Amino acid sequence: MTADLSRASLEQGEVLVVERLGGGLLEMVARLPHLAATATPGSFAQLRCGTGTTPLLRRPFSVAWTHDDTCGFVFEAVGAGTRLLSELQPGDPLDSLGPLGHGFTMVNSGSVVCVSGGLGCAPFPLLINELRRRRVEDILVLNGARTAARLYPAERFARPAVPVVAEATDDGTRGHHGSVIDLLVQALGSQPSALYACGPNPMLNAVMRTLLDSGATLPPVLEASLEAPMGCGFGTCLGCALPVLGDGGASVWKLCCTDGPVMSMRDVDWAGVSALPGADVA
Amino acid sequence: MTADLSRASLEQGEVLVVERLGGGLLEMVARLPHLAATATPGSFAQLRCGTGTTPLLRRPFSVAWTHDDTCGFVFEAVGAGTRLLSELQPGDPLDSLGPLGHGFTMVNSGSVVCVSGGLGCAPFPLLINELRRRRVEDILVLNGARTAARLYPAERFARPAVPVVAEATDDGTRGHHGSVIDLLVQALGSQPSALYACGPNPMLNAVMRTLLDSGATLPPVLEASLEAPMGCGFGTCLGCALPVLGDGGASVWKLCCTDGPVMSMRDVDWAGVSALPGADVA
Amino acid sequence: MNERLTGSVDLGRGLVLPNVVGLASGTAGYGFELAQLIDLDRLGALYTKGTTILAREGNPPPRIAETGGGLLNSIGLQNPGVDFVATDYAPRWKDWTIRVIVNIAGGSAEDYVHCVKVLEPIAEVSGIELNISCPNIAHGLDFGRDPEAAARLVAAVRAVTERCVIVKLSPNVTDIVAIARAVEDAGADVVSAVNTYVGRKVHRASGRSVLPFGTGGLSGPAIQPLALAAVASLCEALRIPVIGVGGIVDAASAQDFLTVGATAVQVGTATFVNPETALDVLEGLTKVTA
Amino acid sequence: MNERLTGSVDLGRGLVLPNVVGLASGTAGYGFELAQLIDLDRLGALYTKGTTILAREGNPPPRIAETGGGLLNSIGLQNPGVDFVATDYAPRWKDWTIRVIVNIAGGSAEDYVHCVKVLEPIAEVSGIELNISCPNIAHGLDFGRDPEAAARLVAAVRAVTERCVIVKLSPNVTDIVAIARAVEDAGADVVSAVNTYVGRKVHRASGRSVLPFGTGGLSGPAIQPLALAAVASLCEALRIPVIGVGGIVDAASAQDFLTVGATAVQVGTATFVNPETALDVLEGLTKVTA
Ligand SMILES: Cc1cc2nc3c(=O)[nH]c(=O)nc-3n(C[C@H](O)[C@H](O)[C@H](O)COP(=O)(O)OP(=O)(O)OC[C@H]3O[C@@H](n4cnc5c(N)ncnc54)[C@H](O)[C@@H]3O)c2cc1C
Ligand SMILES: Cc1cc2nc3c(=O)[nH]c(=O)nc-3n(C[C@H](O)[C@H](O)[C@H](O)COP(=O)(O)OP(=O)(O)OC[C@H]3O[C@@H](n4cnc5c(N)ncnc54)[C@H](O)[C@@H]3O)c2cc1C
Ligand SMILES: Cc1cc2nc3c(=O)[nH]c(=O)nc-3n(C[C@H](O)[C@H](O)[C@H](O)COP(=O)(O)O)c2cc1C
Ligand SMILES: Cc1cc2nc3c(=O)[nH]c(=O)nc-3n(C[C@H](O)[C@H](O)[C@H](O)COP(=O)(O)O)c2cc1C
Ligand code: FES
Ligand code: FES
Repeated sequence: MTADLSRASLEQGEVLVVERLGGGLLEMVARLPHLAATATPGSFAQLRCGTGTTPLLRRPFSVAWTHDDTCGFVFEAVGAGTRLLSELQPGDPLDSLGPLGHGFTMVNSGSVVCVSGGLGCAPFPLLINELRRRRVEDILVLNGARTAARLYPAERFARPAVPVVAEATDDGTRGHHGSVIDLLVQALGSQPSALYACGPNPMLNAVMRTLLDSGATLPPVLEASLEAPMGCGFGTCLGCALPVLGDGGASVWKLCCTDGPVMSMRDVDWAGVSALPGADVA
Repeated sequence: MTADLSRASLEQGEVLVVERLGGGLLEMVARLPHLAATATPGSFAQLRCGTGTTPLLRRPFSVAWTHDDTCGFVFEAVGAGTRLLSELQPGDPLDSLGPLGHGFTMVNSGSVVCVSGGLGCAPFPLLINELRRRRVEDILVLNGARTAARLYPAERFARPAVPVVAEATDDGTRGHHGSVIDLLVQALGSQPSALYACGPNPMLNAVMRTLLDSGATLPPVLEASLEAPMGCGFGTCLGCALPVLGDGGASVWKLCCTDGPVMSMRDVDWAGVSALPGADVA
Repeated sequence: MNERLTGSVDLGRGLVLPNVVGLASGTAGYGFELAQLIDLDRLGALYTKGTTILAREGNPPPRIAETGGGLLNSIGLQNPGVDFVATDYAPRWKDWTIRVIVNIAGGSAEDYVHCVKVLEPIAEVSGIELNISCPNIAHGLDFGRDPEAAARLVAAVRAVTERCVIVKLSPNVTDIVAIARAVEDAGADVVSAVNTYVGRKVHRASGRSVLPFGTGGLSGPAIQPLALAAVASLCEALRIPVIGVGGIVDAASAQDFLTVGATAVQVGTATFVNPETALDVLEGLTKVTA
Repeated sequence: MNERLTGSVDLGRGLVLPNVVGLASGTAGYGFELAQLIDLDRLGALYTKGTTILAREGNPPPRIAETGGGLLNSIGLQNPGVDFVATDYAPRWKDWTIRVIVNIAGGSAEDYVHCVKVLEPIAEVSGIELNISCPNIAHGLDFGRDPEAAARLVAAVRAVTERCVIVKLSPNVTDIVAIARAVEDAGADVVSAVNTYVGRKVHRASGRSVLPFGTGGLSGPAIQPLALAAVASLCEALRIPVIGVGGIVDAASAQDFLTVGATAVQVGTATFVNPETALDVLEGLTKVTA
């Protein structure tokens, strides 16, 4: 089945702001009218990093939020490509291909839990904004990070009204001393109609295990945004395969860029995903 | 015979100014104390262009002049490396290896003619300054370029006192309408003790032919600064070979970076040099 | 305007490409994604993803890794199988003017012959490209590394098709000209070169290889000078046309292949970076030669 | 601190390198230029410029051309000849602690044998590296592409020297392991890989090749993933030590070779960009493993 790329388009945008949030987190605002007009929750853009041939490939980034003709991206400089992005100045051009990817399934009622680990915060502002538009008000964000400085600021998860954000830090410098996972079980009490998760693979894996172990009935919508190195971002190179459960539980491959990045956590082969090597940043 | 590299050193300098002279010519001033203290007329530095692996190699540039702990370079953006240099901002680091190369032979009396074509102007300010220090005052600069905007400004060939500069432009927009070569024969009348030339190979070739055809006795010191693509700049890669006349007139190779870049015009195999492909700028 | 560069190209047996610029196998799928992003019909040819007798799931992830100016891949020929291509994909190419050339891979001559037979009656298929050089499946390189085996394969395929047969050569050999001469004598109409170079990347955090089977195929600008050397040697030695592929990122790097004698070019990895690269190459060549 | 990475390395037959980092042949001359720029004695080994039975003027210019992340060279083995090296250069190595290994090239087995004999009595020579893979002289690749020829060459050299014999392999072959096994069986003590890859650059202004004989040897970061694949396959297949070379620019890219099993490394082209690269690599490896 061919992916629907009808909204995707190349776009030469302009960097407006690159804000340092602390802890290495950056929030970049760029004028990208097409992307801003067409991105949906969970969409990503393939951003060109630099103009040379090293790094060669574009890099995928979630559309964190849109406002008029601008888009926000939240990232950190982990390797060559993100380092180049972090050095961009206002007025610099930004080459985007997007929106791409299969996004989050929307709900129109009930309570929603968003589980964010580290830079997994990125897709949530756009998601929460859309949920609010659909009159879903009972939204709880569980936001975890290594340390306080790396917690995406609560007030940025949704504007103007800040949602309820429960924070956790590995080093206890803010909120719960430990992992977001610890906050999860309690959150399930509200019998959420949807749980959305984004973060490092080990965290996503832990979320799924915790849900199953808790014995609680799984939320009808249970989705995670996953990552894979991407060659093209539009379903052509077949390079971004991720293991999902096929018929009879055998592991088959689905494409992160078009079948995902958002996938039903029920379908993902978590053992397979956990076995993948972490991104080897250079 | 091993080249003397005792003065050459790696140095992390700092860009102070990148001045646009017009016509695409740029003059860059950088704080490079070691290079400033040790460069001699005809010396060059291997400058790193950018920090990545494309362009991979350093690029050679004549030390145009030195002042206290700063050095001047005159260049234009012709390809990937020089483009990166042209984008440098004051305060940016500049990675230099130098001084390198065999420079001009000095004279202490008589009159001197300097023949400059286009960016061939680069080595002359340092040369003229040294000649002046040696009380050589009768210095004539023949400066040619495609068009007026590309003529290196006369007052920059020597400070404070401007030398006599006769200008020629291919399009006649300033000075003699034609080539510097046309001005050469007349200049030879002064029986110069030295003639120094720097510019594109075809021009250098024409200078030599004109001298020979003129029947005038050749100046005792008759030298040109030549160019070749350089791998290392310090005599190790053997990549910068240039054809010179060996015993019996057969063509042998000498290294531009250590036997040159300044060579006696009597020794160069001008037919061989003229046959070389021009730099293929990308 | 120089017809050679931007006019149509006759590769023989009725295969005439509208222009010299094509999309390399495995970097354009079967065309359906790119058709949504660019105007495919302005290009000369689309070489499909390597297609096999049976559907293949492909290799486990990670399947790609980036290197300086290059891309390592170990896709493992994920494809829906030749029957599905013939029945479900081909009809969707019906109204396309871009020539669709199906790239075929297999483990035995019988596999290739079967695939070619299946495609023979399909009008939407304009030609066949035999991938005898895929480094990412077991035995994937045997045909590409042995002149006799390559010749036998081509002869077998030649016997069952009237279509233009392009043989995609591997650069991972001592003497690519020897392989090419063998397939030329066996009846190949065209050769395309090069496929990817065997490369490896170490996952520095773990010390293991990034790719599941250790090595993968290197493509992208890093290999352009190597591909250019291979293509130049083929153009000197062969009578049949040579299609140049490897590291093309713009009109100038494509022009290099035409300069050394290639009849047409394919743009691969660069399409991932910018889906419009092949169109830019075509436009650039038109300018260059205007 | 991990001795394997930064301690001394015993390559056999009395050749013990102070550490794993060496300067690759042809990128350090005979050491006399670099000795003025860096502290050579902190490094493990210097592999000299390829040395031949008679002095060679080398190829006509242009001899080098840059490519994306790479350098093409066609130096043509310019060198003063083995006798001059023995009489004039070797004495100047007397007080060096860096091991000087003379890289030898030739057109016939006799050439190599003669050179090795000339060097045998010279105390300052620590070992021999046989370059059977120079792409820039006529027949330069024959030995490197044919297992039998390579084995005969190594056996002939083995018969006349007690020194550690390192065989420098060409990557421009179908099966580098087959060549390596042949030289291992013929008595090679060590193999080093890789030499440069055959590449070409077009001079776009003229449409001719930049380099005088069309092609040259590609080196630099562009080839690192290819060299790494070759070295990994050698480390898996051989009993003798493998020295990794190709595209090393820093400690991490050097570590990759050690990770796949190389016993030591050589830094080549990167020394041109920064003469201190090999020292930085050594320091980096020390840190990595501290
Ligand atoms: C759908 C999607 C959305 C993403 N959204 C965001 C976001 O909003 N904010 C953010 O900070 N990061 C996000 N990432 C991760 C981001 O793409 C990587 O951090 C980035 O590619 C690293 O590039 P680099 O050159 O800096 O690192 P390098 O390690 O130098 O890149 C080397 C190679 O590894 C690949 N790679 C490295 N890390 C990752 C990774 N985690 N996921 C996929 N490929 C990787 C790169 O594509 C490249 O090919 C997203 C990833 C995906 C797949
Ligand atoms: C001793 C010496 C002194 C020089 N002094 C000056 C100077 O003061 N001002 C100035 O503007 N230029 C000078 N040049 C020329 C300058 O080095 C080239 O313009 C520069 O290398 C071009 O690099 P690029 O990346 O911009 O061009 P590219 O063409 O992209 O470089 C591609 C390759 O060609 C080589 N190359 C290209 N043009 C030349 C050239 N003319 N000479 C040698 N190699 C070349 C480069 O080194 C590189 O390897 C000098 C050259 C030499 C040898
Ligand atoms: C992700 C990917 C998949 C590929 N799949 C195939 C394939 O199925 N069949 C084939 O003949 N070549 C395949 N190739 C090789 C390309 O067609 C091309 O020969 C090679 O990538 C060199 O060109 P480039 O540098 O422009 O990418 C693939 C290349 C890439 C990058
Ligand atoms: C300019 C130059 C000259 C070389 N000369 C030789 C040589 O004489 N003998 C040899 O065995 N290898 C020679 N090589 C190959 C290098 O030793 C090394 O194998 C190759 O460059 C790959 O390493 P690198 O990428 O680190 O440069 C030469 C390489 C370069 C760039
Ligand atoms: S990134 Fe190319 S198919 Fe997903
Ligand atoms: S540039 Fe390397 S020897 Fe001259």
